[in-house]
Amino acid sequence: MIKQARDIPTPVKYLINLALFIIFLVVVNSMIASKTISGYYTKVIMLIGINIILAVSLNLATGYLGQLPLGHAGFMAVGAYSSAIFMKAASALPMFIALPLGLMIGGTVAGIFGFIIGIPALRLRGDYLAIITLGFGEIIRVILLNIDSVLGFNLTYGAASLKNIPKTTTFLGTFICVFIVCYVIHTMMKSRHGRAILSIRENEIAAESCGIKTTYYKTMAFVMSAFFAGVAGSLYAGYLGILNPSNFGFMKSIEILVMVVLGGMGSMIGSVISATVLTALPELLRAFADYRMVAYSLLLIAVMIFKPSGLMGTYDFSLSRLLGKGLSRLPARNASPARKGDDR
Amino acid sequence: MPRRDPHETLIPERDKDKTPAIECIGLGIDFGGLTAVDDFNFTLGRTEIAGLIGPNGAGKTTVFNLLTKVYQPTRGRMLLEGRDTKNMTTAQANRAGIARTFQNIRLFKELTVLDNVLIGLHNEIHVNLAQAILRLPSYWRCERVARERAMDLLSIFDMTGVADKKAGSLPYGAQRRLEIVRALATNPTLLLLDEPAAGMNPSETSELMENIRKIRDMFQISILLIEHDMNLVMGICEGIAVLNYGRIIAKGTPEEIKSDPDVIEAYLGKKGH
Amino acid sequence: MLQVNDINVYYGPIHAIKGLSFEVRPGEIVALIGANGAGKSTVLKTISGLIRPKTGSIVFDGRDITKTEAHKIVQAGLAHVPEGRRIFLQMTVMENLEMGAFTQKSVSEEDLEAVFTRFPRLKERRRQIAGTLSGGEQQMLAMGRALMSRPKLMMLDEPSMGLAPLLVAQIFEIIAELNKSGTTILLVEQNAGMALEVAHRAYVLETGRITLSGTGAELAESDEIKKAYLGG
Amino acid sequence: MSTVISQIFNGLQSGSVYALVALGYSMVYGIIMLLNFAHGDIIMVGAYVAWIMIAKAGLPPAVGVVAAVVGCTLLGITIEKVAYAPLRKSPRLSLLITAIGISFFLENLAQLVMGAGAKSMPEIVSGPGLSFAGANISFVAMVTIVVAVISMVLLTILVQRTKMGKAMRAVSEDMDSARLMGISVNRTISFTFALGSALAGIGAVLYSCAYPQASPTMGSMLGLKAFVAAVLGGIGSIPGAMIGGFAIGLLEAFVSAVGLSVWKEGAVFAILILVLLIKPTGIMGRVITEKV
Amino acid sequence: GKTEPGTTATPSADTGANATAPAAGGTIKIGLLGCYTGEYAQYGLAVQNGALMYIDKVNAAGGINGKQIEPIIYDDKGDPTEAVTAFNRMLDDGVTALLGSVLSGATMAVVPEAYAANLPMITASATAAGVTYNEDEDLVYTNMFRTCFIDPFQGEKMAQYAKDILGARTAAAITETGNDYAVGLKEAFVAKCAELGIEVVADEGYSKGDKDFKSQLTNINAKGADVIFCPNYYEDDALIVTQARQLGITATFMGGDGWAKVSEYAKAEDLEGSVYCSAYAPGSTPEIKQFETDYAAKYNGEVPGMFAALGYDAAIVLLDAIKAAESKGLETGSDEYKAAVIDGMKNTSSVGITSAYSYDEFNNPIKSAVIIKLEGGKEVFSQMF
Ligand SMILES: Nc1ncnc2c1ncn2[C@@H]1O[C@H](COP(=O)(O)OP(=O)(O)OP(=O)(O)O)[C@@H](O)[C@H]1O
Ligand SMILES: Nc1ncnc2c1ncn2[C@@H]1O[C@H](COP(=O)(O)OP(=O)(O)OP(=O)(O)O)[C@@H](O)[C@H]1O
Ligand SMILES: [Mg+2]
Ligand SMILES: [Mg+2]
Repeated sequence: MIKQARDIPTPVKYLINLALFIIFLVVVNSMIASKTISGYYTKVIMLIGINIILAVSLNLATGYLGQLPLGHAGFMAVGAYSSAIFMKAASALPMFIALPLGLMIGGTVAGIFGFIIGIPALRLRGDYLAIITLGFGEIIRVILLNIDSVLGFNLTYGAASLKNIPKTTTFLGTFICVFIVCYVIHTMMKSRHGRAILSIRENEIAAESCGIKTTYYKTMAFVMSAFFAGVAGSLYAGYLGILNPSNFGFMKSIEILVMVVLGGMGSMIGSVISATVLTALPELLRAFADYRMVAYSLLLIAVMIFKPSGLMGTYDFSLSRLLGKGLSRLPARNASPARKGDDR
Repeated sequence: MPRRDPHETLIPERDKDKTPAIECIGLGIDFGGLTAVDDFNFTLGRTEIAGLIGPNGAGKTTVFNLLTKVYQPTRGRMLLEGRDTKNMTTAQANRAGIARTFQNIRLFKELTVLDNVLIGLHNEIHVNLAQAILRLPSYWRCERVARERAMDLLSIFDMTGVADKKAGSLPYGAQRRLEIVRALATNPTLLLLDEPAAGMNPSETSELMENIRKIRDMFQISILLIEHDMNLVMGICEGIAVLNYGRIIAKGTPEEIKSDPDVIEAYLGKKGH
Repeated sequence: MLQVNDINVYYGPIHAIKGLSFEVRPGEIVALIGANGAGKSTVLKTISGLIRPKTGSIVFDGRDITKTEAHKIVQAGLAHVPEGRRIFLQMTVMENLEMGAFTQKSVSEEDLEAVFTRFPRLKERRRQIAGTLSGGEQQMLAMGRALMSRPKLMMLDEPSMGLAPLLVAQIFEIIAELNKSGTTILLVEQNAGMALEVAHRAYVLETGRITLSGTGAELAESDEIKKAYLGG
Repeated sequence: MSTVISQIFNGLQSGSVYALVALGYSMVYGIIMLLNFAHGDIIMVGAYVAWIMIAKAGLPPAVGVVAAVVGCTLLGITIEKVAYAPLRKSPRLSLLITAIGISFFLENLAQLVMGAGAKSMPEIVSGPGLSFAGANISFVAMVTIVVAVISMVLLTILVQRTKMGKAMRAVSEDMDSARLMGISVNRTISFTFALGSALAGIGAVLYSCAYPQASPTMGSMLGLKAFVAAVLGGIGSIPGAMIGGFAIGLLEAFVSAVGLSVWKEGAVFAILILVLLIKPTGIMGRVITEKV
Repeated sequence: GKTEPGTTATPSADTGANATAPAAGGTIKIGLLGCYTGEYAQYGLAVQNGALMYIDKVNAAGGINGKQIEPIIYDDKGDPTEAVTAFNRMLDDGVTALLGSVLSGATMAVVPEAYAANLPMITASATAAGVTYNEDEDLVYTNMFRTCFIDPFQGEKMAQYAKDILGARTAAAITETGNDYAVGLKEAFVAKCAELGIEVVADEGYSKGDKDFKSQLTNINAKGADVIFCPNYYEDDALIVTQARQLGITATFMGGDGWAKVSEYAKAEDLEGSVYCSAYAPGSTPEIKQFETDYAAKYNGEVPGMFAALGYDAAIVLLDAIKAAESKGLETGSDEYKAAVIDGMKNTSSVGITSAYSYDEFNNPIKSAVIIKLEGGKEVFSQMF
């Protein structure tokens, strides 16, 4: 009972997390405004944010659901293009309406594609699912490349790139999205819906036998994963201002997958950390000049050999849990530490 | 002792006036050329503990797979509490009241023991996605109730102490017990146990027997089990069906089965038990 | 024939086998019994080279095999029928048996016939994919496969698990028969009653240590054993 | 008519290279369930080895060919020993990422050492073309098809008739069980990599004959196509890889032939998807029955 | 906008050509951005080599206004995303001007940001029309210049050439569909053909990494075109020509400036008679000969191609403009200084090795195309066109 009193009550934990996050936003944002953080670092930080969303969203399908989609870049592309086309057309709308709307459109269109692709793809297993999603990803790219010349649209501009997209993505916008995406996935995973998704990864037949509608949950996780990839794509479009289908090829999907696996399958914090590291790494390696990409690939191999389960394994980290542990240790040593998973 | 007709229905007196938990009529399935189960007629009382025995490869597990809709039958019908189960999926069959364990354990190995049970409780927790994400009070309430219920269920087998352990790290026997708890969590009316005592030593087995009875009494459900351990089968089953080459060759009480010459010939062996 | 000297085995931090020593003499049936998780399977895996002991030594047929690779141990005449059967699920029954004869120059018809006479079910199902066999059929296949390598010493990990009573009796008969025809046998069993009946000698394993040993008959009479393993 | 025949041979020629490469993919996948992303890059290395021997050192083409095959074989074994063997007990995806890492590494290293531009490959074989029903079939095309088919037949015999072939199947299903059968798992895996890489070496040579250039990224697209071919045929199956390779080659030829070359990639993938939806394990893939 | 020389002139006195006092006035940082690794690295590195060669030459001669030119080199792998971060890093490093990027996509990603900072920028190889002109907003990026042709210019030129010189009636095209450069040239070519009355009988595509073009060529062969326009990069083009000849196609091949160096990749007899337009005719003038000798000496015997030459020219145009700004006595790196550099480029009278430069209203160079013909395995200057 004494232990009970020392535990941080759940709402307080949520408030602590929220407060920490807001402090982070405000501090970094003012540092950017005052140029304490230079334009270069700001760009890198924003890219990190976008990659976090991509990695975390793929982790939902790969780490939690246990599938291996290799077409994540396709969803990102669909989201990026649809939101970019909207943003270019919606220049009359005020920013506080256009921006969220653009993100929603990017996410929704990607989600719809996720649904269309997920229904057939999820009937397959393992590496066959991988290849079929890879195929869909490539088809999306080919369509984006050729649709204008065939139908006479002026939508994607094919190989000539979709240019002059309003550069609406800011640090604040990106990281609010990062927060929302992480929050939604985290809370979902800690509910019966998340457990259903995990059970499918662990053993599909057993999950069915427990009365879980596996097809529904597989599709749901897949669509959600696509939706968030679409949001990341939208942010990317507003970040770069120019889109070309060739930037959303198979290698981009692989890049995202590397982030997820390197971070540790099924570990959200792992995905966050490895998205950060892998985005920053090529920048840090600039000193190596010509040897940059060789060094990058060697590091990747080394990490996998020495830490095969990824940087974080399946460990999920919680600030408030850490705080709680710290607190409970302070006064009375005999109080047993809070049980794992108590923070839900 | 006079022999019964293998197609006769045989349910305990107390269940006679209730709808049977399950009723199979001429159920059968083929795999390619192989007829794994044929002409399977079987009725199970609402609170009966029954046994399904037979030589290896007789089709016992296949019957379970038919009942849980893992396989769709080639022939025949199956009524679950009077409802036809045609076109149901495994998940629907579960929600309609059938839960099972597996001959080769299928736990969610990387998840905790508690999570395994909570997944079993999936359809007992009524929280939609929005409530869960927004962490509305209903979410907290349902989660708490579910956790309490999960712990209650675990306590049947004295497993509350390992609730936080990874399911895959448990000893074999404990994994078998956890599968039963998980199946119970889905709130079934019919529980199917596929060789629950496999890999247990005799003293563990007798403890299991106690628990199976306890479960039936507590939840007032029917239990159908496959087992090769005759001490267990003869000890707790009220009715027994014997399967050989996919067909029921005998039905009856343990006493009747023990002395059935066909069963001795095909299954028990001369020494008997 | 087999000597295990003071071995210690770890799974990461878990100390599974603690200073274990025992021996199997030529022509014997030796049983290893013990509760769930006592470490019986671990002992067998260590002997057949699938896992390595941290310390201690294992001598088979006069040769130190502590550091020998698993496949060489098999070639030296030691067969291991692992827990959970571990047959090749995607191969047919026949192909599984052929794999069993991998150490032989060729698949001998005699050996095959011998296996089929012992397990007629396998002959019936020789073209079936092993993964679709019933549990008991798979167990038969696992034993049959091990026999194909003509082992001097055969280690069986819970061969009766999941088998029909008639077959359990049969399996133990086969074990006795195999032994008579010259194969030494190390047997791990939950079914302690049957195991002690066929075994010349037996060891009782508890949490990685041997707590009792003696002839099969002696142990079957022991009160401790009766209480803990024979259910009465 | 002559156009149709030309297109068939076009398809067969590129298809036979795909098939050779797909075989390597399939064999490695078959044994350790790894999508060996570095496989295409092994071909790239093979092409550079041939180039160095023939163009740089001025050795006769035959020496270059042998060197390429030997080089690829050694490289394949080395990669397995250094990068994949330590991960034998790790999750499959970690292995996949390592393979991707190796692929990046080889490409970037090649670029660093050999320069980013393509190297022009001197002629390795030459001979008279064939005119067949009005269609021109080049000598190189004929050599490619014939060599590929012979290699595949030899491989099939090797895998089906020898003990090593059996060992490969056993290892692919269950390594520990294979050990208990007396099979050396390490040797079997090395052998598989050696074989797959040797095929890659032959592929490299044929590829360099047909498309006489070597560049650091030449393996990635070829690898991806071959991988698709392997999956289409049913990954893990040797005849599947051949069928898949030829199917992709012919498909590409026909899609182009009907004037849809711009959509070629999309069309190939669309057909792949269709096939997988109808037969989820590929054309020759065996349905993996999971007994409940 | 134009900037008057600042009234607050820099204290630096040596506005003249005080060439023998290096480092006296510090350095002038110039960013070099491009794909120096990755699959397009050969183009990036060629541009870099060419540019560095001129920069070194200027530095060796004492720099500009006593200040050494300090190249800040960052790789973008040809990826627009990396180009933007690398560019911002250059801004942090304090570059005065930017020479880059190499590929159109990466360059177009950077230009709007450079424009916002009014940073002088010149590319040697980004040929897309959109590099200097934002058509959505009808805005010319006034800070952005280039030494290469734009895509439409080349496509149109070659169509005209096919009509006037080759007398072609029918044409076919084969292009890498994902490549903005190839597609840009092809589209201009096709449009111009329609205008000139040349029938385009086949318009084939292939994807990046493809090495087998026989199916497409079989199609073209069946349709029978007089000329085949093949505006890709030289490695692919060489394979296309080789395979076409294997199939018995005799049509004349035509290409864009991506063909430079094609002779190293295909047999002489296969290439014989093919033509392409270029900004660079190897060995055609004494200056170019000198350049080739110097280049070979500096980069262990390598033969420079068009990319290196245009990189060299871009450095000339940029450094000339910087010289002009320096001569106005402005503070190096200041906003006025940058404006002056831009101004210098806009009104340039620089003479590069490939051409003399002046710019039109879209900041595209006004220079005529060189037609190169392949004869006996050599790339021979044929005519200006
Ligand atoms: N998916 C399948 N495909 C082909 N044959 C199958 C399949 N599933 C089961 N069988 C066959 O059907 C028969 C019955 O198998 P089942 O698993 O039901 O036996 P069982 O009675 O449970 O035996 P055991 O007691 O050994 O577990 C067996 O001969 C088995 O080989
Ligand atoms: N791969 C493993 N990793 C970690 N621990 C393991 C592993 N395998 C076994 N153990 C542990 O080692 C101990 C001995 O296991 P072992 O399988 O040898 O027992 P056993 O006597 O064969 O039991 P059973 O009767 O259940 O087969 C157990 O505590 C088990 O949890
Ligand atoms: Mg069974
Ligand atoms: Mg065991």
